[in-house]
Amino acid sequence: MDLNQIYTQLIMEHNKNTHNKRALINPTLIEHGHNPSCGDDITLNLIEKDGIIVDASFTGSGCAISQASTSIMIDLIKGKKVSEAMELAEIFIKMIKKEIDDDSELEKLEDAVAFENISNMPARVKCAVLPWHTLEEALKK
Amino acid sequence: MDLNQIYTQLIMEHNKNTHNKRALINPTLIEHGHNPSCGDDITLNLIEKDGIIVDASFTGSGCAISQASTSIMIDLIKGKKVSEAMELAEIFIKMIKKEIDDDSELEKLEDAVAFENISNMPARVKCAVLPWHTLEEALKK
Amino acid sequence: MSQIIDSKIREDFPILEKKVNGSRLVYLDNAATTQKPKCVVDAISDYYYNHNGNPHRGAHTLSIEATSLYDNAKKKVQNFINADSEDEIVFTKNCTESLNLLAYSLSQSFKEDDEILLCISEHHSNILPWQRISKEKNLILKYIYVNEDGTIPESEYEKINKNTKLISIAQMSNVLGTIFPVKKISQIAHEKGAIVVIDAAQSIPHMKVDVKDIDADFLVFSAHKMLGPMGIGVLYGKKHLLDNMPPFLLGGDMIEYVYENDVTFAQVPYKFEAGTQNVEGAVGLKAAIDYLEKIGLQNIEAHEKMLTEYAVEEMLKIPYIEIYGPMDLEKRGGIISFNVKDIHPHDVSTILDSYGVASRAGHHCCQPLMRYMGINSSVRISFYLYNNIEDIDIFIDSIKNVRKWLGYGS
Amino acid sequence: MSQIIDSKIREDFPILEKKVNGSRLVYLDNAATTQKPKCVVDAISDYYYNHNGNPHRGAHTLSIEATSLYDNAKKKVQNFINADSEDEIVFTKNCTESLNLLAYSLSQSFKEDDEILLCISEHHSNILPWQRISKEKNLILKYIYVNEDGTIPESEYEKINKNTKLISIAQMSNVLGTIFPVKKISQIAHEKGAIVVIDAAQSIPHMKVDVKDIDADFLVFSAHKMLGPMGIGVLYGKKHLLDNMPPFLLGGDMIEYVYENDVTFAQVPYKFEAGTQNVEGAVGLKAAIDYLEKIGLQNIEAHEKMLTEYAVEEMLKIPYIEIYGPMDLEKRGGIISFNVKDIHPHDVSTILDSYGVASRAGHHCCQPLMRYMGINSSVRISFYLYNNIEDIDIFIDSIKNVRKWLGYGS
Ligand SMILES: Cc1ncc(COP(=O)(O)O)c(C=O)c1O
Ligand SMILES: Cc1ncc(COP(=O)(O)O)c(C=O)c1O
Repeated sequence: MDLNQIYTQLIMEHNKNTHNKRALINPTLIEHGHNPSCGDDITLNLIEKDGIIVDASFTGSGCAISQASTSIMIDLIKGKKVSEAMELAEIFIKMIKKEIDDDSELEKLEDAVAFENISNMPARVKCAVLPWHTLEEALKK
Repeated sequence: MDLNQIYTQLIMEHNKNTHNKRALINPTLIEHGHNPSCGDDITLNLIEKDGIIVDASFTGSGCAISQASTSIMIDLIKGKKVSEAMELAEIFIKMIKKEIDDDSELEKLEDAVAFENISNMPARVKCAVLPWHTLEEALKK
Repeated sequence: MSQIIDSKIREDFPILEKKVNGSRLVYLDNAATTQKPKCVVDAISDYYYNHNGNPHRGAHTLSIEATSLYDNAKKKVQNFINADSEDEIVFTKNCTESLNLLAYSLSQSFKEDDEILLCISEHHSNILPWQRISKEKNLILKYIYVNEDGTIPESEYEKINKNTKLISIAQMSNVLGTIFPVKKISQIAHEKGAIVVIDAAQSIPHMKVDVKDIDADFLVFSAHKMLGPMGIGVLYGKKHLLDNMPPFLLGGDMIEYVYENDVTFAQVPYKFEAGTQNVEGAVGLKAAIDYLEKIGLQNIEAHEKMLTEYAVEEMLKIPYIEIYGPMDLEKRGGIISFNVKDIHPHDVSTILDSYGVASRAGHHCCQPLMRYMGINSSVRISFYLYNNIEDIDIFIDSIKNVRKWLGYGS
Repeated sequence: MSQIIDSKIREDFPILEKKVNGSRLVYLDNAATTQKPKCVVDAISDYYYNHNGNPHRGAHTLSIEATSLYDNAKKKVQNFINADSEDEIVFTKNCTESLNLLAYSLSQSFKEDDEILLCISEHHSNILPWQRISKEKNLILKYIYVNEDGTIPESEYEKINKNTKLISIAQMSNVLGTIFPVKKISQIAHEKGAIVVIDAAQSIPHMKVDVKDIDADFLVFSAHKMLGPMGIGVLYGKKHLLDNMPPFLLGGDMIEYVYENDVTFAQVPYKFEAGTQNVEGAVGLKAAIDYLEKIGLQNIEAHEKMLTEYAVEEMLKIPYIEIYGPMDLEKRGGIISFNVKDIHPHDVSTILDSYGVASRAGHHCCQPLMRYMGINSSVRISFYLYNNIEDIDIFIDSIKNVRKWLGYGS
């Protein structure tokens, strides 16, 4: 295990930077996600308009991995169509399961590719995947 | 384990000979004894008069060890005082536990000494001891 | 006589070298527990010397390794029985705990006068838990009775009716050796809307068992009867059924949130696995299944059938032996219960042991069956892949001496 | 610094040679599970290669040997905890099963409004079973709350009153490390007529526990936390109390007579041991106790105290570390829970692991305590006889790097 592959500059920045960690006025979708075993606990707020995610934020607490993953996800999905966001969630989860060979798929994840190596750390996979699962739950409704 | 020490002539004879395996008319004490795990199941009938065991018999079924031990015990206690029978039971049980050093104690058991080697066969100890435990229960009442 | 499984595999089982009372060990008590190949014991040492940690709770290397070994064992069991998902596999401490878990958890949704149906030949472990919930919930406990030859008469299947809530039956009887038609039973039961529990304790070590093929709702067994270590058992359940059952044992690792007076439970299968799990046992069970699959379940079944046929043939030549169970050998596995005229089973076992032959005597945890058959107890021999013709020959020679020891002419 | 236990004993534990992420394994997760000395693993192999059989049911040599090994293990445990008789020792699969057994069996005689008293620092395994019976039987579940420093304030003992039916408490907290005054607690409880259950999961591996001295009515623990194998736990109970309790798991080997609709149970302790028991586990536990006694419980306790003092001293020098539990080190054992400012415990554990240091992060199966303390989770390190000063030094060096990895100045 190489810590440098896990705690990358990007993940560290998103962990400390709180621009996405805030309340949202009049969210249209609120979804709670949690990993009871580690205590990661986030609430995802989304404003969806005409099939577009126009704004997003989160509150809650958790480890650096879960916090950064949530923040990076929010940067990524803001302004995207709901269907695109759903596709990204699918790609992200497949990436973690090492089920993606096609690099062009991965490129769609932009900064979220930073979590590719988390699959080498089974104990932390749940943390990285948490916001994406929460997003899926929110958008399914 | 030497089978010759277990299935001795004496034990074989008592197992097959049924002179003590019979009903008893007007017994003063009836006691049921059993080893659920092997299925040994005996009923001990005693006629006690003025502190003397004047007659005894048993019914039931079980392995050669339990049947012979019961028959030998009955031969031994018939005509003995209740207190003597109790003492014999104690000696027998101690013998099986290998707690007796004193040979003169053992002599009191007469034929029942035949079971001395059963202590080398932990799985069969219960069979040999069954009638004696049953006797103790009967006489305690 | 040519054997299906080469006796060379006996070298994988160090205990078979043991001398018992000066003689070659002839281990014919496999229905009680089986011997372990080196690979199982090695898997245990390897686990403790290289990977031991408390699984599911830690972010450190050993804990992660233990978790992955535990999860791999589940996957192995899943594939072995052809379950849909590893989430359908719950590890318990033995088949008995699996059955207790089922009776407790299922009974929460049973109602007065619901019927529970068992076979008269069930092991106590598959009777007592149902007896208890029947008393607690006023359920009706019924039994299917077998023929003289240990098979189920057609008419008994009529006991499966609309009120039958659950039927629990051993796929192979540990006394009669009968292999019951569980596929047919589960088909009839499902038509009537009953839940089907298969006790595979005696079957799964010796033949291919496919939960989809027999359509079992639940299947239970113990590792120690299939070359695996003691202290670990399995409960298979269809996912949607497990999902709706409350947990049995409560404690660490099976929860989501715990409050002073409340709790929410984790997902299946975790909600059924309270406290520190037996990773060693899981690892050992996986090694055992790997070994069984290497030899091949079909070969094991065929090998035991050959041994059974030979043994029965030889035993039938001895006039004072009475054999129980199906005489149509197609209907039975490698278990033979019998009695020797005039001799109590315990004496038979003791005398056999003096020749190195390990057999079992008693009620075999099947008192209701014994009572139904009108006997107190029996002697039982049971085979496994490492037994061979020589074992049977020694057994036959020894059994011929039994009556002499107790002073009966042979 | 001179050590009480010579680091030479580390050679008895092959896993300690393991390199984790290129570094020496520093195993500080002993409160979760402990590593095994060779003698324990050897005892397991020896059992399977020379004596394996199903105990208590057979008249053949292997079964008799297995029975005697199983019984010897009970005697060993009896002497280890100073119980009156081996019949007071019940083997279970882990501490969690022991507690579930107790809650189920004892609750049969509990009545509405009876009070059950726990400490807020209990492990989920010592909360959930009592929570369940409290709901089922309308009992009142109460908690003793601890001081900031993890000790029990005098006033809390007033919660033990005439309505208190049972108090169940861990002798050592697996989070705070606090050693609670169980002797005093059982004295007060017995004055009020309450039953006392001691969860010795964390204490008995590390200090001499004498059931007579502390006057425990019941005592429970797991082998895997005291060098023994996984899959075996202990329930000690005073004989007259066990005698009057109904069995928990039902099945083979715990009965006298079984009828189609009825059953009579065997004597204590057998009535609590259903199905094939884990002889391997019993043998391994015995070997573990032999080893612990050879080293000496007093030495183990002193050694861990030394390590704890040294570790706390060094940790206190690091300004961004917050330590929980008693700072009066006389009141605690070798468990230290803490947090690193700004850093989530899981990240701490992951980073420590990259230096070969095995720690634990999370709620440690003590969510009510965490909530009471106002934290989500913590990091925990915990010591055992094979840890040494070098382990602590490596831990301290590593913990100093944690904040840097996440971009915080040190
Ligand atoms: C205080 C305490 N009680 C009970 C348990 C439960 O032990 P087990 O998981 O072995 O059943 C533990 C260990 O996790 C513990 O620390
Ligand atoms: C048919 C059957 N069911 C259940 C059991 C119980 O298995 P265990 O004792 O491993 O729990 C046995 C074995 O004794 C058995 O033969």
